[in-house]
Amino acid sequence: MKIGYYPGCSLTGTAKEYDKSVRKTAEVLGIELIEIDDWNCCGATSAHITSHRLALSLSARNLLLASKQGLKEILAPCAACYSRLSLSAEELIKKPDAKKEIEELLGEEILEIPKIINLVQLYQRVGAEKMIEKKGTGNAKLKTACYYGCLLVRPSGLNSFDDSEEPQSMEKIVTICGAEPIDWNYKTECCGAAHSIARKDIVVDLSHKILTDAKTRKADIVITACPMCHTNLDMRQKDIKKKFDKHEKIPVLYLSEFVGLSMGLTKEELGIDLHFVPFESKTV
Amino acid sequence: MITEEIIRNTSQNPNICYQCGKCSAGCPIRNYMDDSPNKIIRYIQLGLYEKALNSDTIWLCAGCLTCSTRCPKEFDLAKFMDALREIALKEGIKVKEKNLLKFHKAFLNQIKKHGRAYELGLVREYKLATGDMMSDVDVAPAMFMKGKIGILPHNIKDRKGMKDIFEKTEVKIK
Amino acid sequence: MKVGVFICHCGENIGRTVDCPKVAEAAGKLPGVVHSVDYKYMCSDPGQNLIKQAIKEKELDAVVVGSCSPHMHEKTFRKAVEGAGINPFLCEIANIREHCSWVHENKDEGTDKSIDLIRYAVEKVKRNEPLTTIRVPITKRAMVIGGGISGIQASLDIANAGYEVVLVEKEPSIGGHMSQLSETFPTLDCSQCILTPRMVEVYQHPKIKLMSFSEVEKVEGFIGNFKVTVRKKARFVDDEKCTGCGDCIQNCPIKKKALSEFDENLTTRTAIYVPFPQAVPNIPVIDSEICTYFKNGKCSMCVKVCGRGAIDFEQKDKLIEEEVGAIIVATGFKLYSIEKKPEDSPIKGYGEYGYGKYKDVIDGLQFERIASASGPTEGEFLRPSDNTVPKKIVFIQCVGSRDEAKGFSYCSKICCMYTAKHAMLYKHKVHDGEAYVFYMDIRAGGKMYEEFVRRAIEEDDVKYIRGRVSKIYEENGKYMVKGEDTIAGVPVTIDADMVVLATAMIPQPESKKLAQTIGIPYDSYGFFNEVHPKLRPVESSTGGVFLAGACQSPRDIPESVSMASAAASKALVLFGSDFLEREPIVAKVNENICAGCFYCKKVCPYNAIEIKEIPSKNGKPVRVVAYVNEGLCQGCGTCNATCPSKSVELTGYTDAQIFAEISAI
Amino acid sequence: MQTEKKTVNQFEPKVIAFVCNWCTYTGADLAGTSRIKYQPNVKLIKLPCTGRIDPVFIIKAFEKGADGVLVSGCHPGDCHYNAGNYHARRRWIMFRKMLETMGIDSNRLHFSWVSASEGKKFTEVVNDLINKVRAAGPFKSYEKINKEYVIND
Ligand SMILES: Cc1cc2nc3c(=O)[nH]c(=O)nc-3n(C[C@H](O)[C@H](O)[C@H](O)COP(=O)(O)OP(=O)(O)OC[C@H]3O[C@@H](n4cnc5c(N)ncnc54)[C@H](O)[C@@H]3O)c2cc1C
Ligand SMILES: Cc1cc2nc3c(=O)[nH]c(=O)nc-3n(C[C@H](O)[C@H](O)[C@H](O)COP(=O)(O)OP(=O)(O)OC[C@H]3O[C@@H](n4cnc5c(N)ncnc54)[C@H](O)[C@@H]3O)c2cc1C
Ligand code: SF4
Ligand code: SF4
Ligand code: SF4
Ligand code: SF4
Ligand code: SF4
Ligand code: SF4
Ligand code: SF4
Ligand code: SF4
Repeated sequence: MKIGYYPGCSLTGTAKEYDKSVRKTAEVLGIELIEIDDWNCCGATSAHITSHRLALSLSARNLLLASKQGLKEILAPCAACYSRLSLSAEELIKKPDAKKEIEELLGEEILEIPKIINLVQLYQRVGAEKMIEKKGTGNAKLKTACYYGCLLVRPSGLNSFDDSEEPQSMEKIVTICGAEPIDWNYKTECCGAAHSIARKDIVVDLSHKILTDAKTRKADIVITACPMCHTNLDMRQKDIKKKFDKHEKIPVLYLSEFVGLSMGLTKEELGIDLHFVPFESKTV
Repeated sequence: MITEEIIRNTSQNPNICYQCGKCSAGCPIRNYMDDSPNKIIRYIQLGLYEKALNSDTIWLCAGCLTCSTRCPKEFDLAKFMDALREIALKEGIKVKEKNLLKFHKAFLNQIKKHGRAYELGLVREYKLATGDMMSDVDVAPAMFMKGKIGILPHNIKDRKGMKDIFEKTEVKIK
Repeated sequence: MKVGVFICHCGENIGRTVDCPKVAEAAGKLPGVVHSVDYKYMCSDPGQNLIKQAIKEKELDAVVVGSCSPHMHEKTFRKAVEGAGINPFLCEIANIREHCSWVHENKDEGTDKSIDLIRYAVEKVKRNEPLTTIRVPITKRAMVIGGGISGIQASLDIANAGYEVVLVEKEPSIGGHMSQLSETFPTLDCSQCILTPRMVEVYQHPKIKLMSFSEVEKVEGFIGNFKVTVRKKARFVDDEKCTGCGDCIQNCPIKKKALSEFDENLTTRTAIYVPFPQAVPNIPVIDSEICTYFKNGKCSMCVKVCGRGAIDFEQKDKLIEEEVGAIIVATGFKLYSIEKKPEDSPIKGYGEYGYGKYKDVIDGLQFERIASASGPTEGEFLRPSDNTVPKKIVFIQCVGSRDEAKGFSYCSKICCMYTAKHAMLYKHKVHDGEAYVFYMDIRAGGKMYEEFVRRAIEEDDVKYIRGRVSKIYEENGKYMVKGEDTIAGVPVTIDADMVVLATAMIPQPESKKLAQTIGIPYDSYGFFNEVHPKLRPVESSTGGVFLAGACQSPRDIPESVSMASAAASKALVLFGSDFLEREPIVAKVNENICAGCFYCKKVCPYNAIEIKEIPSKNGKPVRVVAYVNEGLCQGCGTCNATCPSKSVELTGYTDAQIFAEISAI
Repeated sequence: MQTEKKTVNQFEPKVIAFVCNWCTYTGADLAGTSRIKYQPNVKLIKLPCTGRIDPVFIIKAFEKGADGVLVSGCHPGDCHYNAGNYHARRRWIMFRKMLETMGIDSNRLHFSWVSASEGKKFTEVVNDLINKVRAAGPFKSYEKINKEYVIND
């Protein structure tokens, strides 16, 4: 199986390990990821909050490149990229006028707008059985808090792959990996992603609440599928500790790392050693 | 005038909002805002544009879509906030959350130059702009050591195309 | 055909701007007109006598009166000509007052136009056919569908007026939602106490035939003459033999396999059961899904203990036909269960409130059961999860109502009131308890309603917070209710012990199917539509079918009862005469040329067109043609305009008549 | 709005109005009881419902010398017969196109909703149509229609 790949900026920098583990697990699952040639940043939050047309054009350029490469489906592991690209794709499909305008700007027609999927959808697609089949050592009985963050399952109309209030798709995947998902309250609460640098105080507060709920419900680990969430929840734990004395560390893993571990890949192969809060797996 | 522009840009009619407050109730950033998000819509309904555009709320909104997902009237408040920010920039309104805007500008400048985010450039530019030299001094070296921040930017090939896009679409801040 | 024309001056009303003698003179020259006069007041007795006399003396076949609008005096003149021996439908009115003298100032113009109008009428009347008023006999017996308070009220009203009623209820007992309620606003009287006597009265009434556990399967016929097929579902208990002693229920070993529908899933019930102790009829039903006998032929405990030998595992559904003249539909409502989204609906579900996930997040009817003296907690406020007294309750209004994203756009109308009632009942019993209500608006428009809500706020200290709740989640054994006080402009989070959701009132799930069976229109939600919301609020557009209660839209008890009485009185009006008289303006099919395409059937708003088989000559297979049921046809003429071969015509407005009018230009 | 003063020999159009009994006919009655004046060039033909109005009637009216035709009934949703006017509407949409292909100026044919309480509106609709038709001049092409579309009486 071949599928287009849009790593996005984070996966080439702050979230290298995410990129590494996505590629590794895909390889084991027999999926060939074809990176979009010369892709550009989707503009993340900064573009759409200042200029709608800028945001739309940045995404559209990527969609154009992908369609020229003949890619019908694109994997965007970053939830923010996924959200931007799919919202833009939707707008281009629904508003022919906007599409025309953007095409004029880009100087080319987008012949076929590819479908954007996220990592959860990819793993769902490959199928549970296959995963178990490939499974090496499991993350047996690890109590896991699956964190979706805000953009993976919203808005509800667009990302119909899961319920936007009570999503369960990640839970299903980690269950197959042998872990025990917990029921908790903050799985779709926002961590403040975009404000990480300019309003660190907000991000620290929000991330603290999220991690505290996970801890109270006895989670051993938090799983996420978004590099921004990961940065806030992993790297910011130091700041959280500074502000909230009682905070206890909790490791935060990418979904791909977790799946990789249960396939028997090593921490190094998956880049887990790059995290700020170390993860000592009970079973690996 | 402004209402019309908003309606045009967002395909949304602010009059459908019946001020139930569900958006504000679920907003993760609510506690840091001067005005509740539903109040921003109310200002627009009443034609109090100044109040809406000058509020720090529109800048603090993190675009998390919680409000849009839960609104009983299917009002896409997140998108509405986008439109208000864009108008505020065009109108040259003084932004209360200066650092947030500076961050976004710095971020976009990297993309304009390189086509992709360039962390070191971003940090450098943001710090120069804000004068806030101390923030994140502790994590930056660690990031660097882990190889998460590169020294060199990731340049895309078609950098001219990128510049083009920005020139044609970027909102010029007054 | 000899036509007589009579021009009225209406005193000065017509005469001022129309030269009446001149019109009469001109009319006299029209082809077919043998007599033409003008007179000051045609509707007066001497005026009418003028017409009658002329008919006799000049042997007129048809009459045209040039006068006021037919809406004013058509009936008068038809009666007059009938008195003189002409068929009343051979009289036409030319409206030379409302449509001429009153609206045109120039006398010449008015006169000319009047002559034109007379000419049209003359041309039309020459093609009129004698018609006879349709008379349909009436079966003076009513069926009421649905045995909630609305159906009960309607049945009792009709039965007390001396007519027979068949009351069809799909559940094992009548009583509907009212039987589940604790106390009722705005007077706080006990629901069961006021309802039970009426249920018993229904049961004992000699004129009421109660068919519980039954459903309407088919409706044929028309106003005054319905034939209804009712499916009497198998109870597996012989209602003739059973005395309602309850021994079977006591001894049934299957106790926990089914949740009690009546207690809104808060308790369980046995396999053989009555929904609640005061059930009417007090005859149990066996739930064959969980009964051991139906599973493996074992048990039969109930058979052993029943002294009357009433248990009958072999019982089958029975189809029973009933002939009635009027039908009252009173099938009530359901509460929108926000737990899971209804399939085949665009509803998105309400995951953020945790209903179905958290045991102490309940809906209004569950709260009624908890508050009810005969409920699972005997009226003590205990929360379902651990049977402790909740010290802080949050009530949330408008859940699924006024919410087009996750529910319905309409307001459910009664939840503001029952929420105030709930908060009040709670505060009356749990004195140190706190009650919070999240609301958007308070809609309390009934008699003593606003006062009731104010009492909850002012005297019972119920805290009302204006704003919708965004999310409910559990933390440290509390339900955290996150809302916004939009008046103060501050966020509020309340750590509640229990949350009660005022969920929307929606139509019964099968309402659309029933509506199609009976032939009544319904709105996009599935509520039944009245003909006119203001002036004919309890009539459906199908003659003889009346509506009452919450099946039309969300309604409280006072409103349901008034409308039930109104519906009953409509049925009684019908029963007041032996025959139904109708203008004979109905469609007629020319079977010889009808091609059987049934375009007409598709467009008829009253389902008046049926398929008729006629044997064709020379033994070829039967032919199908359209057939108009005169009882149902209301004479709109849509079929006439639609029929490609002009095989169906509307009497009184045939193509020939209208073409004649047009040709008179 | 009242009749403009007419010059001698000015062309006076004939307008036929097909109206339903319950709404527009009664609306016209109300114009009468309210004494709202309008031009006399219109003649009403009463039908039970706009659903009864066959497009053939309209062609027939033009053929027989009408210069303009008004079709008017209850507002959608107010139809005395629930849905009769809904069917009428659907038919008219088709019919309008047909008329245009037959070369009838759409200014000569007007569809409108006039309820029983809209006496004033009735007069406005009528005056408006009469003025338009007067401006358009006499309708001459009926002979052509007569030849091309034979309609049986
Ligand atoms: C939580 C709550 C609290 C309330 N509190 C109050 C209050 O305090 N005061 C007040 O005035 N009102 C109150 N109400 C409103 C009240 O319940 C309704 O007004 C009333 O029940 C309506 O009566 P009904 O007979 O029209 O419908 P229902 O009570 O719903 O009865 C309909 C009956 O028809 C039967 N049925 C349905 N479909 C069929 C079918 N196809 N064939 C045969 N039978 C059928 C049903 O089984 C049922 O028995 C409350 C409602 C709720 C939800
Ligand atoms: C401003 C306004 C706008 C409204 N708009 C709407 C609307 O849009 N839709 C709607 O549904 N409702 C509307 N209503 C309400 C509507 O007017 C009433 O519901 C309706 O008129 C009530 O009818 P009734 O016959 O009960 O009372 P009334 O209309 O008051 O009639 C009572 C009659 O009894 C006569 N009468 C009084 N005392 C005696 C006596 N002692 N002996 C003999 N005769 C007596 C009076 O002269 C009168 O003719 C409106 C009301 C108002 C004030
Ligand atoms: S949730 Fe929607 S309707 Fe309610 S206040 Fe917010 S935007 Fe308005
Ligand atoms: S999108 Fe903005 S306003 Fe809406 S909930 Fe998120 S942060 Fe609040
Ligand atoms: S018949 Fe009509 S027009 Fe003649 S007098 Fe009577 S009310 Fe007047
Ligand atoms: S034991 Fe027999 S008589 Fe008694 S309630 Fe049961 S079925 Fe009826
Ligand atoms: S046979 Fe069925 S209903 Fe009767 S006692 Fe046994 S389980 Fe209960
Ligand atoms: S009655 Fe009150 S609670 Fe119920 S939907 Fe209407 S406003 Fe909301
Ligand atoms: S539309 Fe005419 S031809 Fe067709 S079935 Fe009806 S009456 Fe017969
Ligand atoms: S006249 Fe109207 S109601 Fe009667 S059969 Fe024809 S379409 Fe139906």
